[in-house]
Amino acid sequence: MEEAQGYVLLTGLGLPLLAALILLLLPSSQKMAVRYLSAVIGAILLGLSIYVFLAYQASGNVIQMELQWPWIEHVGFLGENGISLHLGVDGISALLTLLTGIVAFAGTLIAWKLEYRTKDFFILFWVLISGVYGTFFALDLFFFFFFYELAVVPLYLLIGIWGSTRKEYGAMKLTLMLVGGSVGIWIGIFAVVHEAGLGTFDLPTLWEAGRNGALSPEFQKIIFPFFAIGCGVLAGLWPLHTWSPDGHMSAPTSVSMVHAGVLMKLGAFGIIRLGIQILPEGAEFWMPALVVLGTIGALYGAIAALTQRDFKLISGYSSVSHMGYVLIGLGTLHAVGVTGATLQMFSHGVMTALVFLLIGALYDQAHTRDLSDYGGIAKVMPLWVIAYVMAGLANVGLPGLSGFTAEFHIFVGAFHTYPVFGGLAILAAAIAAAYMLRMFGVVFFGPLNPRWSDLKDLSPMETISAVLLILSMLAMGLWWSPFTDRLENTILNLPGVTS
Amino acid sequence: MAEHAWILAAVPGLAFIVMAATGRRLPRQGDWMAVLCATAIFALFFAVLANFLNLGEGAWPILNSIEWTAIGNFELRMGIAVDQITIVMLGVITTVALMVNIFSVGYMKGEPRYWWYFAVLQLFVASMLMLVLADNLLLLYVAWELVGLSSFLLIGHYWEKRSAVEAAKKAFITTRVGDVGLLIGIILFWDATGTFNILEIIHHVEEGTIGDTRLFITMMFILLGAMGKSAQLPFHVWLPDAMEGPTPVSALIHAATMVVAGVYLVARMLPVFELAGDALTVVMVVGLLTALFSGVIACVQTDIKKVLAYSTVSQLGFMFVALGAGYASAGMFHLFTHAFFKALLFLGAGSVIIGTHHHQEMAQLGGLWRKMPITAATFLIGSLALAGLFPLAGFWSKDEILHAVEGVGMWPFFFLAIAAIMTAFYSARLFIRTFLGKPQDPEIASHTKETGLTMTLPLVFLALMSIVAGFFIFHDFGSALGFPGGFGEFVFLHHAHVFHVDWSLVALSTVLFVLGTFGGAWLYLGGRLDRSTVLVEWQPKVYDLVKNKFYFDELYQFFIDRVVLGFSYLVSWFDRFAVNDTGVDGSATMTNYTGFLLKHLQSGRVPNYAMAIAVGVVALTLISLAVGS
Amino acid sequence: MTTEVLWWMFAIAIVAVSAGVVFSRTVIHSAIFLILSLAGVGAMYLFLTVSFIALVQFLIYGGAVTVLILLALMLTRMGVAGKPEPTTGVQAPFGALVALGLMFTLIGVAVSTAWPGDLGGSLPGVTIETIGNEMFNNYGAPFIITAALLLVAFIGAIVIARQEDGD
Amino acid sequence: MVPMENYLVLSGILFSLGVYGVLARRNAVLVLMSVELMLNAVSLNFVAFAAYLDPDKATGIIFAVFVIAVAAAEVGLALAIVIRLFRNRSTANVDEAATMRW
Repeated sequence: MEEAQGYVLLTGLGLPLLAALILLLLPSSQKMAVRYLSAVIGAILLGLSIYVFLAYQASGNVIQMELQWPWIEHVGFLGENGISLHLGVDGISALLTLLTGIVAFAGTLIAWKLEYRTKDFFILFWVLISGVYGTFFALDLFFFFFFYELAVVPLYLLIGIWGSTRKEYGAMKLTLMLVGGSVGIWIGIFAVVHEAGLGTFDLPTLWEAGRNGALSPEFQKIIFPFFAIGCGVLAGLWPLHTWSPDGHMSAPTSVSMVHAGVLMKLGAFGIIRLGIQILPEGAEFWMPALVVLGTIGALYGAIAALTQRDFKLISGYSSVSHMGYVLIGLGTLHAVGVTGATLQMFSHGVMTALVFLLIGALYDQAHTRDLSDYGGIAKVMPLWVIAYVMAGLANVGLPGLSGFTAEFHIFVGAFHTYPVFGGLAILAAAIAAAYMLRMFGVVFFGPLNPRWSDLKDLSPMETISAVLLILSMLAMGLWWSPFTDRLENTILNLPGVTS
Repeated sequence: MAEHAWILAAVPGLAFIVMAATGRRLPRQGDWMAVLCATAIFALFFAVLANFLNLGEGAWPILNSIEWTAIGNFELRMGIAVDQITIVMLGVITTVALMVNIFSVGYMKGEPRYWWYFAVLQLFVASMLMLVLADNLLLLYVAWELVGLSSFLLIGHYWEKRSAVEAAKKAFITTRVGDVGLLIGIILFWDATGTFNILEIIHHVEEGTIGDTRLFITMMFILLGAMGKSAQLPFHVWLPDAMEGPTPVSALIHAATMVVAGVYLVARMLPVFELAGDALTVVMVVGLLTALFSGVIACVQTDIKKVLAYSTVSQLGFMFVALGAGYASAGMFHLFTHAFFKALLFLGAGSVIIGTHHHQEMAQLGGLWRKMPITAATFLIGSLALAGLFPLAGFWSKDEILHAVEGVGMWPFFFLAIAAIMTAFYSARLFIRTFLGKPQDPEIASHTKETGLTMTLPLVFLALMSIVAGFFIFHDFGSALGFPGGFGEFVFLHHAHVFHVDWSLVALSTVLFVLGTFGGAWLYLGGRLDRSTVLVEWQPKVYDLVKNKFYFDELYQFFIDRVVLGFSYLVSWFDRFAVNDTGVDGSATMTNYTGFLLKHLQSGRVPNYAMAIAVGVVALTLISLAVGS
Repeated sequence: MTTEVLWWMFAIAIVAVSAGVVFSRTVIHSAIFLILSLAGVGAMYLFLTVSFIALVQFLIYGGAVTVLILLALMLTRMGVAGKPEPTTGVQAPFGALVALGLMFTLIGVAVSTAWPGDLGGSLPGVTIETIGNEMFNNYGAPFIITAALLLVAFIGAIVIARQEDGD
Repeated sequence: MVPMENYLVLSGILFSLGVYGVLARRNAVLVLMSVELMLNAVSLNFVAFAAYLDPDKATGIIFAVFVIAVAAAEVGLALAIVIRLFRNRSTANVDEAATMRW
């Protein structure tokens, strides 16, 4: 059974690659075939992700569905046991796998109406998705990094070719900053493998090394920033967040969705996988700094969003703010706080994906993202407005939607360890209400600007995606114990996490 | 039944889902479903009440909870607790909700999004019931936010109107500031006691688990939440603006139920407030200031609904004062009676608005009693109850509060008496200018006619309640209905007390009532404004100050525009220019420029490269020699 | 004794003609000096009693390579003297400096290193036969690779130097 | 007998002369000839080391053979390039062929 489940994971990262390969062979004029194939793959991956999430036993081992194939052994500096394709999920990655499935499927449907170089788009898209799955599944440092990069690099082309506003700038900045972060991670990886002296890249082995003192505290303190900053760039760590507003502004809709929805989580996930799990002592030493930066990010993003005039900039800054919460939650090193951070990753993922979906749907028709151009569009786009209000309320942290569940746990954790920062973080949530409602008021309500009287509401594809995302938000908001149950064991077993 | 009181909240919750999903396509857009649902919970309430009373005092509070989640030792249980306070709240909510639902059928006829209005109304009722049933602070907070959301949606029901959108936004954000405090308070409690359960928290506090300073700070945060929701100074600004919503909504949410959630919360946590140093004094001061300030403002408002709104704020202040004096029963009793007569007044105002085809400025009305006799009569009962005429509902509850404050000291009593006079004054003014005298605008008067049965029936019922609700204070009245006795013997903090009429207080109250009412009558009776005009011209600056609501709105506007948004612009600027253009783009530019400089080394001439190699070889050789030796 | 004198004469001659290669103003002269220099080094191999290498040196270097160079000179018409342009580039003085530095370094290292024992300076045991054995037994792979390299180089040379239609 | 250092010094001088030629001369063919000088110096070194330090083995000799072979290949290719250069740009001066730059 365990073995068979391991193959499920392998399928998860292999199927998108296979899809890319098949697409490569299709003639690019066959746009409908490309779309249907992609939709089918997306649906299969969604099913697979749901399976992984549901099949993860809350009461079982921390790591489940393991699969290990040796790859490079006894090779010089790579060491005795070297690199192996070691896959498996713990509670955190099971939840994020579910997120990936949902967002990727929604993104596929959204890209349905893409006309320009459809085939190329989907090839890159699937490569990216494969990278995401791979990162979540990998239990080997080398493959972790490999898939991490595989997820980051296609972004450059996806934004550069299919983007809009200042796309070259956005794509270049984003890629350079992320790759810059990767350099830090890479250095850290080699330092850890060398220092541990076990001749292996296997993550569980290295986690053990981090716990039992094979990696000295001094070493951990030095190396932790490499991981934290390297992954932090992708997670929108202040002040390395500026790729986020610009990147989101220029990215095409479905890329924005996947990027803000899933990719930013890779960063936070990396901090857990590499930072907290390999270097518990370093994590403990540096966590106050992470909390401070997270709090600054949360407040800073919220305050900056107050006066933005562009939809996507608001969402970009609000992402900075919300990822700030994730960092605060991780920084507490308290079981509830870390749980909250993980829930927030999921919550922010579906919520932002929904927001970008909706912005895209509007922008495709109206070709402006300036708030003040709009007014009263609830009249012509009721579904759109309802969906946006749901997303916005989740953003604000309204109970009943996922945002509250996540933020509440983070606040509880933060108050336990850093009360002042907890208070500031809650303040940021109040500011979120201000910028969200301001946008609602200006754009959705008030008298209808006659210029927009012929806007069309969501298309069927968009509606399906939106409903899927809203259901996810509601599920976590209303009944969150399926989520927390799966996380509990994993998080209590993280080194350094108190409860 | 009482342990399954959650059904009360579940029924309207379900109704909301059904109506939101299918409402538009239902016959009559589903208003019958709303009324049916309201009737059902009204009936269910009595089942709960009967069961509750049957079980007897020993079984109270009735608890029922399930495990929600657990992370390590962080356990979360969700459940309900039904005790006396809850029963009072349930009674108020279900009764007023039924009346408002019926009234709305008439009031909202032909309005846009009719079905949506009723759907959200059910959502509100569901979350309000959940709020009072919650046995833990977390569930309470969830419901607290949901009632805020419903309030937001209903205030902004006419979202085509810019002012409605602004009002909705203001209400949500202002209360949200308070909610932040509440959430902080809740989490601080968890941190100190490891539980969200209200009873357990009270237990912990009584055992002294939490240090004094810490407890005081926590309670201040909790109070912040209560002040936001109950529109206490300085958070009161959102409530008058909330009158942009449909009038039945104002009656239900912004007079009878949601705004008293703060009072409910303080009453619920009163044992903790008592132990938290000077927390109760703070509650009382807040209540007094609110009662006075908003009472004064209510005296000069000219919009019917605005007068009622400020009156509501003022009355909420009264309740806070009672709680601040430590009398849960007085506060809750005023909440109870106020809910009926204020709902009556708001619905009466709604009836006026419909009858006059959307006019609500007192300057345009007058002499309506001829055209709308039922509305006028019920409105009169409501006004008198509010003003405190013996023996209407408002009289008894206000008396209780005065009685409670008596023990605290001279000054609070004095200020409260002034507030009571003002209450009588603006009630008289409101009624006289709206219903008596000559019609100010014949055009409007000619169109005015009495409203239909769906609207007058709730008025009559509520008028009845406004008369009898006060009698619940009597021991015999209560026990006749099956309660252990009067209100004071049912809802109390430490000791039940049997109510005895204090005739000297009755006399004083009556004096206050007469002073206020006659002041109002003297100024306005007979449709004359010359006396009040003289008064205005005598002190124009004071009048301006009051008329402009002590410039609270302007102050906040200034703060938001200049400080908050200014700061936001600063941060955005910093983000663009300092972080992005200087930090990120700057490093890119530096790299670029360095490359620009270094590219000249790349001459393209082979000898130069050869030279570099040769120099390198020589240098490396020399270095290795130097190092080696 | 005689050998030593002879050796010194050759050494001085080699240095002189090599200097001629790099310093002479006419390319043809340089080429001729190069032939002499190569031949001198071949003689040095004879001093070291490795006649095989000396032979190879005479044949391949002195013969084939120099012929190739002369051929190239003729093809590029650089043998035709008379153009009054500078024969050294702008960096010649620095080049001289670096070369001088390199020379002193190399000589210094050669002189100052304590070489392990002097075994006579001849290779009596190494005959053409042993070279052949070594070459095909122990150095088979490099030999084959070198062969391939030569082949590729010649084909490449042909491709590069070929007169194309467009030219 | 001549001591080994003599050979080493001689090859050092030859090598340095070659370096000077490569660095200073403009004519491509001359640069090539200088390279030949350097290669020669190197193989002389190999053979000298072989003769003085390990006379029983042919390793040094083999190296010299390879050096000569590679030199032959190199000359062939380089001259082809020179011819090509001359044909395209009517010059064989290395410092005038400077298009491979920014």
